[in-house]
Amino acid sequence: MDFTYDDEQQALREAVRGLLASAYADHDARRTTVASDDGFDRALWGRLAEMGILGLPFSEADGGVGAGPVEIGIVCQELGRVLAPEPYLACVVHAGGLVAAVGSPEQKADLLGRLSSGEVLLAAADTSPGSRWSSHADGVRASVSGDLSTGSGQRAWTLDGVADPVMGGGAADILVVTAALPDGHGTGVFLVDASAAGVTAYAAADLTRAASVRFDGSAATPLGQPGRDLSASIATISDLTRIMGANQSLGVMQSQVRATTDYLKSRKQFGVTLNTFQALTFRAADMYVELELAHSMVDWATMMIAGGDREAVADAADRVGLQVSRSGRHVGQEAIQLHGGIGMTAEYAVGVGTAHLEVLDQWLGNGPHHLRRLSERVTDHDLVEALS
Amino acid sequence: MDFTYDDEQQALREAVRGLLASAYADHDARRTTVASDDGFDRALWGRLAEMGILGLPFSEADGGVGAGPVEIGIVCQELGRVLAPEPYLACVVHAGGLVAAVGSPEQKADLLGRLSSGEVLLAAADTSPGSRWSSHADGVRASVSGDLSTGSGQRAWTLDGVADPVMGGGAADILVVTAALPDGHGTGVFLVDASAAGVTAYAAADLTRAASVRFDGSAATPLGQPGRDLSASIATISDLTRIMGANQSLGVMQSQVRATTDYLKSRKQFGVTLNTFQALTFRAADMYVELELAHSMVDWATMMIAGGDREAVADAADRVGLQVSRSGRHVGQEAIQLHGGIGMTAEYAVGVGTAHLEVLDQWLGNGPHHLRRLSERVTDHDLVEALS
Amino acid sequence: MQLELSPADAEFRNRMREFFTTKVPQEIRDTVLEGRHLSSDQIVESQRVLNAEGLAVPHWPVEWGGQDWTDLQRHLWHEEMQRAGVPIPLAFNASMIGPVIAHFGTQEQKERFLPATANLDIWWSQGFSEPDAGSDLASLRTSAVRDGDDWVVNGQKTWTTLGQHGDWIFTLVRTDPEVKKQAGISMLLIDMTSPGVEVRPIELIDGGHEVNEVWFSDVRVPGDLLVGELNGGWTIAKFLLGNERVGVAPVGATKRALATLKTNAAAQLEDPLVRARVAELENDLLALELTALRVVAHSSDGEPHPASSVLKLRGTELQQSVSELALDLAGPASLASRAEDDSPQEGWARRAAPTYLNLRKASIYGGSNEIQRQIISRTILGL
Amino acid sequence: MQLELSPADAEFRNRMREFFTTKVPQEIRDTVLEGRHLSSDQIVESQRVLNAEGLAVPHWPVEWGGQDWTDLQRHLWHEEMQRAGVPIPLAFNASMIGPVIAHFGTQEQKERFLPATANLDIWWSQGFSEPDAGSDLASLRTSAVRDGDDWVVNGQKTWTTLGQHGDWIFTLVRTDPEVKKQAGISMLLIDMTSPGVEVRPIELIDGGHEVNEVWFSDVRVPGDLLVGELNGGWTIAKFLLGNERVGVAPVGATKRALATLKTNAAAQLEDPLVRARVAELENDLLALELTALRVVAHSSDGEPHPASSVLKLRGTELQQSVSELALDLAGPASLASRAEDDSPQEGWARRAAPTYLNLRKASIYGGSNEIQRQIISRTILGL
Repeated sequence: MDFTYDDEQQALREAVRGLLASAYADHDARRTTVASDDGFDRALWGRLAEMGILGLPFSEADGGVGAGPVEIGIVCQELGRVLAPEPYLACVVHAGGLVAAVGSPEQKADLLGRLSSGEVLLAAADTSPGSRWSSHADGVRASVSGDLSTGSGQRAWTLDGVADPVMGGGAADILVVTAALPDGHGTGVFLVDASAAGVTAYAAADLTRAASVRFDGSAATPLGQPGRDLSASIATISDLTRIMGANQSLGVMQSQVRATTDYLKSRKQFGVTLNTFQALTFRAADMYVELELAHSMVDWATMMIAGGDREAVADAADRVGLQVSRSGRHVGQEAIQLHGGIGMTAEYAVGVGTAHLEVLDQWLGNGPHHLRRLSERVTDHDLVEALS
Repeated sequence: MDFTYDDEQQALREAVRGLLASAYADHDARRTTVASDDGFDRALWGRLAEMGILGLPFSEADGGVGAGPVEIGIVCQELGRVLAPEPYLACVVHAGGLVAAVGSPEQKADLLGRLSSGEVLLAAADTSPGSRWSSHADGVRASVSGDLSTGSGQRAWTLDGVADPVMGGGAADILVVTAALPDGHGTGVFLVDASAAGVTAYAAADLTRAASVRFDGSAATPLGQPGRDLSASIATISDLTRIMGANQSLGVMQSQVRATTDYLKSRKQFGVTLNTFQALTFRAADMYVELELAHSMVDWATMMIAGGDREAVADAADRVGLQVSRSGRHVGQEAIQLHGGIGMTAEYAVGVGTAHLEVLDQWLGNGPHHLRRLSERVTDHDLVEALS
Repeated sequence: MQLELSPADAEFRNRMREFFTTKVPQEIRDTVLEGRHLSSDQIVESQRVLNAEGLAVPHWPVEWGGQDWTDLQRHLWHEEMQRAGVPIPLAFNASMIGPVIAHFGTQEQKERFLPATANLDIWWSQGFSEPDAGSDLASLRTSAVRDGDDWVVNGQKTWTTLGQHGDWIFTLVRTDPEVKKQAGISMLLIDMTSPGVEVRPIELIDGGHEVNEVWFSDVRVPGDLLVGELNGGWTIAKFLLGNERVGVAPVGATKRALATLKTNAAAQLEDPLVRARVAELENDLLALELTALRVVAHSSDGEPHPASSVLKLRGTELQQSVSELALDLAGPASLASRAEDDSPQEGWARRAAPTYLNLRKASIYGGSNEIQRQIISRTILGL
Repeated sequence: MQLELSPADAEFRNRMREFFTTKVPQEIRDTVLEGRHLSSDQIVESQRVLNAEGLAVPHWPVEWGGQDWTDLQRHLWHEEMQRAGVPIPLAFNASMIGPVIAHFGTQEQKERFLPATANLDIWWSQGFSEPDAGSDLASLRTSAVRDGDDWVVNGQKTWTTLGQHGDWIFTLVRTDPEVKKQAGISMLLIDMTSPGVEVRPIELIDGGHEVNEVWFSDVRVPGDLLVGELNGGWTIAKFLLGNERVGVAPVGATKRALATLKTNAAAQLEDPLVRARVAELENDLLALELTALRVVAHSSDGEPHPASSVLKLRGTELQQSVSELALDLAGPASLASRAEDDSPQEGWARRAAPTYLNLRKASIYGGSNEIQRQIISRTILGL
């Protein structure tokens, strides 16, 4: 058992941190970037590709680097620390993860290689208005010319319906769409060229970008074997994305605790610095406690991925999701409150971080959602075991 | 609309406070009393009878004073302030309330007069091991010689089963027992002479007294018309008792906030009084906020009784029950914490008050219980109206 | 003790309810009830409707449009407005500078400003806080120096809410830098069209523009725009902050928001955990409302009552909690917060995140919750 | 990073689990697991079983019975004990005075006391707190004055846990009243059978007798019972308080208590609100346990890690929360807390209220949670 990074992981963290520090030296740089059309920095994206960061999760055979979850988690934490708006989670972890999980060897080699090199951007369209973190598509329906039960022949697939929110959907070249298969055969995953769908981009509260995507007989290519129910794989990739999102939230919280501590030390009121006021320093202590608890759970859930058991990963996703949701809300709210008015402003990172935490949370599964799932399982075990 | 006491109510409060101040001048006096066999002060009980306090809830025709809920609430608050162990809630409000609600005119005149004069003590036996605040008896069963459906003739009733906890049961002369009627006819209420049952007295965590009562073919007299389902009345009297218990809890909390404030002003650590530490004074402020919110809800629920509508009273009981449960736990816990070690000791009132708050809560309906009932009703209304 | 309103008060409440729900334009009320953004024109229009009926500034002296109501009547007026979705009369006018001018102003100032203030012909802004003087207001540095009959003002104010619409601004300025800091402050009224006044927007984390910085560079202010005593500004500030007992906590609006949320929650209300959160909040709001009623009902009583700090502290916490519940109910739909109006996501869900973020201010502005706790522990508990 | 235990550590854990569940008497373990009261004889018996196997004081120096384990092994040892319901070796002996004597004591003191301390042949009590020196320990007033080779001790200690069973007491006493308060303190070991030592029980709100006042009236203490330097007691106190990194938070015992509670809850577990409280607590406990593991896993790393204050603060909060849940599940049955054993109410339900009340101490004794927050904000955050 070991909760420390090895030398290579340390080096990765330093490298990513260095790159991001040059791109987002301060919050103004982030403000400039999110005000741009794309909402993220394509040059930085290119440098991430060059460093191999975009290919981290994918096998070398598919043009990736073949790194493990700990490495991906490190990247997400660093992105969170500077509130980087790059669609790493959406494009690489989530959409790329779907391709890697269910794509045919040819599809994987084609798409993941181009994704890793920064040549194409993907986005996962798995949520429709009114749906809530479900691996069963209901807002987008797939249709096929010809009979699904006859195995042979070239069949043409089309999609109809609306996916929204599609994180990173505005910039995506190819959409990875979950859709209900005909005749109740479950949920399939399809590739749709962005030009074949009606994409309307918008910004979320943290100014990262999402999109509303309308499919209207849009031509689609099944990912993997056509017509199979892929909801189990869809759920697992959502769980992995949840865990990586928790890594990103951890990075945000680390920055918020540091910024708040620094502020209390430097800001003067009534002729003294704020750290003179015990009611405030005690609250900073409680923020730190939440941060450390979240940190422990994030490390644990990230390591649980390596075990590879789907149920265990789902459990880990719920547990870290609940923890990060609770801790994130606590830390995010207190960070603003302890900063006072300045924490409310868009020019200050701390309040925007609070927005970012909520966007990650509501996108990937919020506290009540995870609590509900965990509640259903409390009678399945005697104790929750930290170590197997 | 008026939240103030009139002159008579003020006078009542002063009189009760004065009497209790002489009986329980300090916490040592309470300790001595609860260490006695009865666990309460029979002399004080006699003086309460003389002042008309025991007869407050009952009509003059029945030998009582015919006062309203506000007056009874005042008495309960004052009892709470000094943690008085006298079984006023159990004997007068609850057991007496049952007699007043369902007894025949003759039974009422007989029992309530003697109760008001302090001549007999009653106790309500409405809870069995495993039951939770239900007006439907399940642990005690009533049997009758002869057929229940034939209306005429003298029939002999007996009870079997266990009631526990029976608050004030050890000292009671007559037990007012809820029992399941034969053949699923609902729940009736019976009078049982304490000598006809197996009564084992014990102390609760706050050292007030309860009992376990075993009925083994015990002779019983139906209260009111024999064989009728009285569960609606039983529920209403429980609701009234809940509201009066909330008054008593309010008194406890008032004392705890005052004691804590005084302690922070006088106790020195690190060469200064504790009120120098902002983290502590802010927590005292939060205790005060809880106290005032509870106060408002207690006054409101007490006034709601006068309206007389059963459903409205049940709703008020749940609302004040939830509030007092939450506030009581907060105030009780913080009172100990802000006192430090001394708050843990039996010789200090503040920790015993915390025990008393929990006993009242678990006896009369705890927070989760009331929350569950309120949750079931959230879709029954648009807004909760404070004023009708 | 009794719960029923007197027949007169019940009749009063009905009259308010009737007026608010029939005479204030439906579109304005819907905007409020649905949590959408009010335009400044809507705020002005609504206040003028109220003022025409004598309902904009009932707590002012009668000769300046006040109504000599009891505190309970003011409370009912205030609650019914919120319940009906009527915008509360602009606080800077109705609750702040109006009462100050009525109390401290010269007869000339009263005649010049009060009618226009009540009718929102003048939109007032507040110039109190500065970058280094927030909770510690007395450290303010904006200076006013005598030059003949005029004052020359230099400095910077911040957190000026809705200052972009402001015609005039009431400011606290330092008129004597030599004395103890509270003793050298005065109140000046400044025409915001004066040369040297500049208003710069501050963007907030919800993307909205509701606060501003206001810069003063050699702004000349005629001497007759000093309110009250020279160097008596601190007294006015305390009067102003202690003035409010009614309407401190946004009870009615929060109740309304929670009721709306229940409707929006739809099938999610079948979840026992959601129901429990709603039930808990409804109870908390009831306790808060009753506490507000106790405050107004007690006001003739000599006994100390839970002061406005309790209402402010708890009221903002609950307002924030309702917004958290809304956000959790909105879920993924809340991500579409800056989507256009043709978004397929429901409006309430799209507004959930910005509202949640915006309401973080509730426990900061206008006396942070830390300040409220300090008032409670010092003033009420004597700690 | 990896989650699996190394084969050696996994084997170690199995060995501990095997020993604890087979060699420590079942009745003692059941008493712990069911939350009943342990007798002093049971505490002694259990520790002797452990000591015979070398498992009572593994963190002591090897020559005095220690095991030279890694922090992780100590953690596993500690968790497995709690999980199996094995009483943790008496803290006053194993964690407090033992390490102090091993570190600061003379060879003579070591030989005289350490074996008997490990085997609980001597039951140690702690004499630190005084009525006016709790969190502010340095203000202690109990005095020791030289008289020939002896010290004469006068004063009062309080909150002496289990002092009624004590054979010896280790005390902090003032040996120089003239200097800065921390500088005049020494540690003395005192035989509690000495003339002039009086132990008086303090009754707690749960009705139990677990703490005491200890009075010293002209108690003569031989000079060779001074530990460490004269006036060096504060150094020892800091050593003692900073000594513990493992086992600060009662994770294993709280997890076990929650698991037992699920069994006791029976049909109440069908209530979604109960399930949610359990799920929330299980998650909180997992996060705490993982944090404890991070602390032990990090100890070879130079990086600052969340110190024991986080574990203590959160651990006691969770311990208290579990007891609140137990009380709410017990409901009316909890009223029978002082009923005799033939009560028809279930044992766990009868113990719920006393346990809830007793555990209020967890956030007070041994460095209150306020002290822990202060350590975090000062030491870790630099505030």
